[in-house]
Amino acid sequence: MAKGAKIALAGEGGQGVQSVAMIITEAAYEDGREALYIPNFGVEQRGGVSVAYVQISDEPIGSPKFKTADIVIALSDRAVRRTQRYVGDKTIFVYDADIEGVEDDLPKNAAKVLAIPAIKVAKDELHPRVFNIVIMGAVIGATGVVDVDRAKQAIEKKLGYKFEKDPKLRELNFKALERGMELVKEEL
Amino acid sequence: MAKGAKIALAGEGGQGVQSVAMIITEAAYEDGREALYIPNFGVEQRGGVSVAYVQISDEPIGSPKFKTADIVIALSDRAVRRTQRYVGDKTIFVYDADIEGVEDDLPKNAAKVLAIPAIKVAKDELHPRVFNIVIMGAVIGATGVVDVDRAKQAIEKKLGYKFEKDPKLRELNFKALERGMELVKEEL
Amino acid sequence: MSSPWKPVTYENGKGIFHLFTNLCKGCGLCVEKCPVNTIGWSKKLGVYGTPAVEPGHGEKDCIACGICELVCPDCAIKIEKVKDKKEA
Amino acid sequence: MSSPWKPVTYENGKGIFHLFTNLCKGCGLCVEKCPVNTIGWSKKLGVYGTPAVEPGHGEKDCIACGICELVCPDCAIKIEKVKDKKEA
Amino acid sequence: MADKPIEGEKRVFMTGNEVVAWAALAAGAEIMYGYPITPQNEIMHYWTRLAPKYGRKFLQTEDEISAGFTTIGGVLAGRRAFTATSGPGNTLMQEPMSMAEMMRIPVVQVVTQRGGPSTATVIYSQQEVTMTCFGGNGEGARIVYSTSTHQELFDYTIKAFNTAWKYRFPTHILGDGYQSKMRESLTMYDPASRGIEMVPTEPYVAKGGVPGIDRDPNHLRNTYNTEDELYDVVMGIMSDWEKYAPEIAEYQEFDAEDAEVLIVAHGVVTRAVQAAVKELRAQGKKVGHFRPVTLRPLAEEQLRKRAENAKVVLVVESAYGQLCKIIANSLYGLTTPIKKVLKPGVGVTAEEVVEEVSKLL
Amino acid sequence: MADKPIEGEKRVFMTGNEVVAWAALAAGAEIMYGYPITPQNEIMHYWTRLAPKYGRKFLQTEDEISAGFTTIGGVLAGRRAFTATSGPGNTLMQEPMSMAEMMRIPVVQVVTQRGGPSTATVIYSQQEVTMTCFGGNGEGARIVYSTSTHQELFDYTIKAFNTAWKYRFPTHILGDGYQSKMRESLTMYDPASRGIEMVPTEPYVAKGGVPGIDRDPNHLRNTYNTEDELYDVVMGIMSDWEKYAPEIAEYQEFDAEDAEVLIVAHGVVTRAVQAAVKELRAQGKKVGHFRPVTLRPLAEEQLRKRAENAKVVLVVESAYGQLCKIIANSLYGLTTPIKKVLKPGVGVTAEEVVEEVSKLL
Amino acid sequence: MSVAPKMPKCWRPETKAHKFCPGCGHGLVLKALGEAIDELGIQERTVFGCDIGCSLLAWDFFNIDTVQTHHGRTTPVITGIKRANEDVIGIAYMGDGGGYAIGSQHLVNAATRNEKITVILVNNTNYGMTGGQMAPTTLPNQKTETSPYGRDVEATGNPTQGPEMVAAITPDTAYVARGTVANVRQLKKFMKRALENQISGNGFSFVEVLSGCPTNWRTNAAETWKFIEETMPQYFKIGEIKVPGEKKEG
Amino acid sequence: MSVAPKMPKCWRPETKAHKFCPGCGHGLVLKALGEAIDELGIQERTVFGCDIGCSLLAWDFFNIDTVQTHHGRTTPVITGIKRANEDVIGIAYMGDGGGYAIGSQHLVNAATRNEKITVILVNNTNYGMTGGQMAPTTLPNQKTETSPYGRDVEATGNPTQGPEMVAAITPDTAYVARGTVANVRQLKKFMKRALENQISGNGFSFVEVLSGCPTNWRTNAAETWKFIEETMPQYFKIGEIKVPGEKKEG
Ligand SMILES: Cc1ncc(C[n+]2csc(CCOP(=O)(O)OP(=O)(O)O)c2C)c(N)n1
Ligand SMILES: Cc1ncc(C[n+]2csc(CCOP(=O)(O)OP(=O)(O)O)c2C)c(N)n1
Ligand code: SF4
Ligand code: SF4
Ligand code: SF4
Ligand code: SF4
Ligand code: SF4
Ligand code: SF4
Ligand SMILES: [Mg+2]
Ligand SMILES: [Mg+2]
Repeated sequence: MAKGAKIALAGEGGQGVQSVAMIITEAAYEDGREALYIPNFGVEQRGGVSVAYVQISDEPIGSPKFKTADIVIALSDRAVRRTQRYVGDKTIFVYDADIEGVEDDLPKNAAKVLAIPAIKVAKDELHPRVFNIVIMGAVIGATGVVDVDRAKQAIEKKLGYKFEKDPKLRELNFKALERGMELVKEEL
Repeated sequence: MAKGAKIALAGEGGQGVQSVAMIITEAAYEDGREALYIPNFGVEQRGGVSVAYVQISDEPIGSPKFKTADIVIALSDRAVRRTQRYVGDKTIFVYDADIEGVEDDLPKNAAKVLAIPAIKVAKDELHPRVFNIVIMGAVIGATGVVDVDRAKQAIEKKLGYKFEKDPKLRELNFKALERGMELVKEEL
Repeated sequence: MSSPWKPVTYENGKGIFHLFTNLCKGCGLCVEKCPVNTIGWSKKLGVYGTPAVEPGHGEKDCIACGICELVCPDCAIKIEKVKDKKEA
Repeated sequence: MSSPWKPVTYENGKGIFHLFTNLCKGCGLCVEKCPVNTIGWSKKLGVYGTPAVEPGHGEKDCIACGICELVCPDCAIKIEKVKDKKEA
Repeated sequence: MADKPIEGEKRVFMTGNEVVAWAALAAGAEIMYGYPITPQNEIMHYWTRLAPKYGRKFLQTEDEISAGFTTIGGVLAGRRAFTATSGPGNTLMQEPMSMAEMMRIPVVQVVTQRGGPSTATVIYSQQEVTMTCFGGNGEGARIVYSTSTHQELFDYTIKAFNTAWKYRFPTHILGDGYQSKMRESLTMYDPASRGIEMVPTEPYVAKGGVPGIDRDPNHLRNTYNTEDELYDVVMGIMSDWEKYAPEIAEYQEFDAEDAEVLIVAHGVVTRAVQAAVKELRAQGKKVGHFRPVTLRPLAEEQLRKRAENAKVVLVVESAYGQLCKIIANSLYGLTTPIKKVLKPGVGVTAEEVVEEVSKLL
Repeated sequence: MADKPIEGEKRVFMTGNEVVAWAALAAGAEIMYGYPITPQNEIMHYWTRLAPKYGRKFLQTEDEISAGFTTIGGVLAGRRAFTATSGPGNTLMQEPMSMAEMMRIPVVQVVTQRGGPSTATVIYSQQEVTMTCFGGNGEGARIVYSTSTHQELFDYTIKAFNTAWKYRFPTHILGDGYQSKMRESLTMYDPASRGIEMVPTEPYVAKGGVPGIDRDPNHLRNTYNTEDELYDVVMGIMSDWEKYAPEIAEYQEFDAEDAEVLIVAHGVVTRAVQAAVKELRAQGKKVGHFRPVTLRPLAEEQLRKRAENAKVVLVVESAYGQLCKIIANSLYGLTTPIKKVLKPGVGVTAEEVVEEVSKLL
Repeated sequence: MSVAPKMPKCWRPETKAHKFCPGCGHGLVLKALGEAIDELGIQERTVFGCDIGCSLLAWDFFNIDTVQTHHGRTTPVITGIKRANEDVIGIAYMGDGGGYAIGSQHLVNAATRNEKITVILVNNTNYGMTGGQMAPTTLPNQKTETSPYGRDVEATGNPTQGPEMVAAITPDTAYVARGTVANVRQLKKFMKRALENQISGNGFSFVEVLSGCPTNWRTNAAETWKFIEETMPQYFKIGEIKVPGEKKEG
Repeated sequence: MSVAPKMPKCWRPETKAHKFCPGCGHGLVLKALGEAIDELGIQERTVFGCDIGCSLLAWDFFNIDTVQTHHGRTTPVITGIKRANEDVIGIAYMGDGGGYAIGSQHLVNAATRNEKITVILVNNTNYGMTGGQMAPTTLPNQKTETSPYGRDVEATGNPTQGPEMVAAITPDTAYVARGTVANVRQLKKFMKRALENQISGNGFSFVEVLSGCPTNWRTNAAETWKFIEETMPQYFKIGEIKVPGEKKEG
């Protein structure tokens, strides 16, 4: 995939998709690229699916939302259903392999549909709390929209104050990022 | 003057121009004619000049207000000044002969400018309270827009309840009406 | 700056009653409040062409108490006490 | 009409604790209010994918007082007293 | 309690505000909600005097926002409910009117235009056209009758209740201070005596039966959670709007067919224009007049036909181009030049119209 | 207390609401008055955090009516004062805005459009165009900048204070929920560092000196007693308006010169249109774009020139024809057909625009 | 030397006779206010705001910078000015309709926020400017244009007790009183105290004034006085209701 | 037979789990209200109105005809319905922002007019729906999104005492109380009494409820309870404030 991308990231409230979007776009911005990120919002968000729309490009970015994403990442059953509308025939659709009961809801028209074991990897290999960083890795792996080092800098900027207290956390996060990238590359 | 007329009646708050307009238009209405009456109004009316715009015609009446009146009747110095704008070269301008200090303010462009001693006649011959009926007579005399008998019926309708108590009042009012008609006819 | 309002002035020894016709609206509030009932309707007309007021209509004379001045919403009355006389 | 919510049921002799996972939002209000501190986080997930609650986490057993039912803003808990036993 | 406010027909001479009160009574309006404002006040004055005699109700609210929302409440309860306001009160009422527009609540609002912007004058203007047709954060799914005579005030006030309840769009009688305050004659009547059937009303809430058992509850909302939900709702409203617009639109023509100068004017200004056209025709001049009765929807096709054949369209209004915008927008594509006589806040007389037309010929 | 909020230039990545707060600080705005509403809230959130650091003030009022009237008060006191709102809040603010229009009070109002009519959605739309330009019982003597990027949000928020105080018309930044909530990059700067001089402010009341002795008192009113008085006032305002409109109007063109399809769009929609034009030009299609930056006044002459030469004008907007009415009205007399893509309450993407244009070619 | 009327110094002579009706209480209220301003020496710093309602007729009344605004909106306009320039002494002058009906959210919230402004509200038991409709303060059974058969308290409630409400929602630093045009000297004292409370930065101040509207009441002078002095006080208690750190005058 | 949750009968099961946040007090308020409606047997006659604010999330909450309206406008909508159909039991459900700020003119005037409706106002000391701004009820020094350094009472006033204000302006036939979600049984009693006051045609009824907003308070369950049970009552007194013809429960 090229250096620009339209990404729809969707999950449950607690899964941290908005902070993933935030870190990725900040990384791209720091990289001197055009980046645009807009969350969904509405009056009934409590418990609703949280969607982050991210665009990164070398050119000025058009509409903040888009019809069809280059990559969709869905982290819950409801997110799988909600994000179908952003799938076109060039879209890579990524979902977590642990999500149950969505077999019939997976998009039929996507370029690729990938199941990655992000929840499992985070839980078993790393720590459940870095689940969203694994996802961030997956996004970067799938799109190449930001450089890994930039991504690490952005994580550092966001979580640096925590890393100072517990340097092991840094390692854990960076590991998560890399594992995420690997997960998706294995599948691509 | 024809059977239709545009009349601007102006005076001080207590002089009763609105009730004159009311009775005349009701008389015309009862006569089966087209009649339209609109008072002026605004936020600073207290103590302002009271103007009544009256139109009577055999045809549907256009705009409720008009640029130029067929007859203007002004009952105070301020009313003389205020009503100048309604005077055109076909306008008959009537004012009370007792008004002082308006010599320079009388319209120059009117067809006729008549001073009638309405206040004096009402005070000396009749009763100050029927001053407005004298004026009503003057309007009818000048325009012929309503039949005298109709006018009397209209007065009867409006003041009948008073006349019942004191039949002399009826006579006084009808007298006032006739005197008003005479006053203006003398001048015309 | 001289006042644009010329008073009509009434004097009775105890006080001077100034009435500014261009301010008096003839509301009658003062008439009702005069403790000696001396205020009544004048032949002079007020600002709206209705009768203004004047003292001298009651059985008693104006005592220059100033109540009429106080209650006039239009500041149409000014009362001057003629106190100097006695004091002097 | 059968209920669209299937409870997870816990019984301890004194009472029955029903937890409707599709209603429980995992807010923890019940946890704080249980007088015997028996409510804790369950492995079962609630309606928002966060842990639901269950009794049996404290030193004492549920006494079927019904407070948790009362304070749950989502009606996710139903307590049945097993009173018949003794009375019978 | 008296039976019918008006039996059969009755010729009368009264102010426009009184006419509206009688018309609402005759239409079977059951409750009025209102807040005082000049020149609307006497509608309430007459209503409060008359209503109790016919078992009708009145509530004076704390402001026009409340008057609008209580009127919505009255309609939701299934009543023929109405309100009346003007100028800054109409500005405030855009909040409830936008809700009525969104939820298709058939409120009837009488507007007696006064001078604007702001508090301006209590007298007269045609400066509430844009606001009454398109006010608030909406798309103008509203029906607006602009009256010109007391007879029309009577006729269209009655009709407004029927249009509102038939199509379920908020419906507005756009009068003005002149019409409110002037007296002229008209014939009042019991609608039934002329074969006018009042469209039945229907409650939106408290419809009877236990919701959830006997029927579904009625859950009315004006707030949506996603863009797509909203899009569907708005497009649904607007497609109904487009569908019904042609049958709702009303207009009048005066010597328009062969007019070289086509004068467009609405409301009370049409009276001056009609008189001017008569005079100009008498002078042999090919002048005609197109008068939209409904400003929203506009009788676009009919207007277009006349404007197409004219040499010039002259828009005359007591505002600074509010009617003109509607007209130019509807006539887009034609090349007939549009001239304007704009008199914000002041009346227009036949003489002035004659003078202006004479300049064009 | 910190000195200048921004020294020199600074590249940042933030939400539009944060941009507005910084821009107002940079412009020397001294006080904000506001009432919460989505999607405007974060302007206040950032302002309340930042303002005290620079000696600026804030008042949260009881509603938008109050927010608007207190803002007027702030301006009367001679301050660069502003407010921000959206949707139903903007509807309510039409009351104070009509007073500002009438009395030429240079308030600055930021509008972050959300879905309409009524409460509708808290998200996005372009459905506040008619209201922001022409709301209330007035004639639209208001200046409206419709922004499309965070950079413009910054630039025009600063500019709005200058335009307002220079011409003394209420001035509006018309943004939307997307712009409010999205993050993108921009360059913030101290206006002085770019040679932008802030137009000085001046008190309307408490001007110093004893009125009646040292100077005449300033007696400000918005209510007139006669129709003629009002007519003169309104015509005075509108003649100033007509006079300054050409120098206030701003626009942008993209491949418009030889465009056969001329797309007209404003605000955030222009982004999609610009992208679409690029793509269509790459396909060799003669498509161009005219983007009004000011919706009020409109750059009529410039638009006309382009529309005249086009084969078709395509208006694209996230509303049901609000921009289109302004455009058709301004282009009256041309015969170039106008087509519409109307998407009330939802975003428009470049793909959609490309698709729609392709249907026309 | 010619005799001049005894007008407060801050009145603007050029606009007198003022625009109020004959016998209107507004003139008395503004006399008390004008004298209070004179005595406090604050003419230069004062900004006077008036509502629409008959208070609008005071738009050119004083030699004081004045802003006339919309119905009920004087409170926020003066609040906005005061918040932007604390040196100003801000007076919001309004009627009972403007204060208790259409502007009540502003009154209640300005009072709650303890805004450092002075609100003077003229209670004439009706909507004067619009021709005499029922106001929140209309007395039980009083006839008005919208209560033509007399105010029915069962259907429309009892007269609003404004100062009592304001007192209930303001902190101890607020000043609240109800005066009457029947006692102009006392009224002036209340006005002065209200303004002093603002000058000292203490807090909100509010004076309701019982006032006459002979035009809409359709009363002659005797009846006007009777209504003000005898009838109104049956429903509205005259006196100071809240005085910061002092005992009230009842 | 399967076990069903113990929801009030008038709740609409199809829309549960409801839309409020985890731990939100609105759920408890509506439980108390639902049970009160059940016990009074008025489900069929009741019309429920909700404001925008988090109360909007109850627009499909009950098996009761419901209308969701604008911010602050629930009171006039329900008033309008009740005036048009007196058989209806009208409930206006709103937040502290909707009732005490933008809708305060409606609350004050409906109370003064003694409208025969029931207003239930959820006091969560902030504007919940819009993400936690300062409300009229925000506590001194409480941090919100628009009082990021804590509410400064000198500049913005003290928390509105709503029921006390309503009690001050209503006649003796009104019912006024303040309950709390920390005492659902008492709250239900207050709700019932409020509704009974409407059913009997007595007069206005008003219940403010102290309620939790863990989302904007950013509190966990323990902190939420603590804020509701310990902190809020320091400023807001729980109990009945006005009970027609009966003694209050304090
Ligand atoms: C928004 C709005 N609604 C209504 C009006 C009409 N209006 C003007 S003054 C007034 C009432 C004034 O009554 P009050 O405030 O008691 O003052 P008073 O005239 O009695 O002194 C009303 C309803 C208006 N100007 N603006
Ligand atoms: C006219 C208007 N102004 C502002 C808003 C935005 N708004 C929606 S809900 C809300 C605040 C809600 O607070 P509250 O009434 O306390 O209810 P809560 O959410 O706290 O339960 C605001 C300001 C709106 N919808 N309409
Ligand atoms: S109170 Fe004043 S205005 Fe009224 S009659 Fe007496 S002097 Fe004249
Ligand atoms: S000064 Fe006193 S006594 Fe003299 S007229 Fe006036 S009120 Fe009467
Ligand atoms: S109170 Fe209810 S929703 Fe909250 S955790 Fe307990 S059972 Fe779940
Ligand atoms: S019923 Fe009582 S004891 Fe049992 S879990 Fe609930 S709160 Fe605890
Ligand atoms: S209408 Fe009443 S309040 Fe207004 S000026 Fe006249 S007397 Fe005074
Ligand atoms: S934001 Fe607060 S009040 Fe609103 S639903 Fe969530 S917890 Fe409840
Ligand atoms: Mg009043
Ligand atoms: Mg709240």
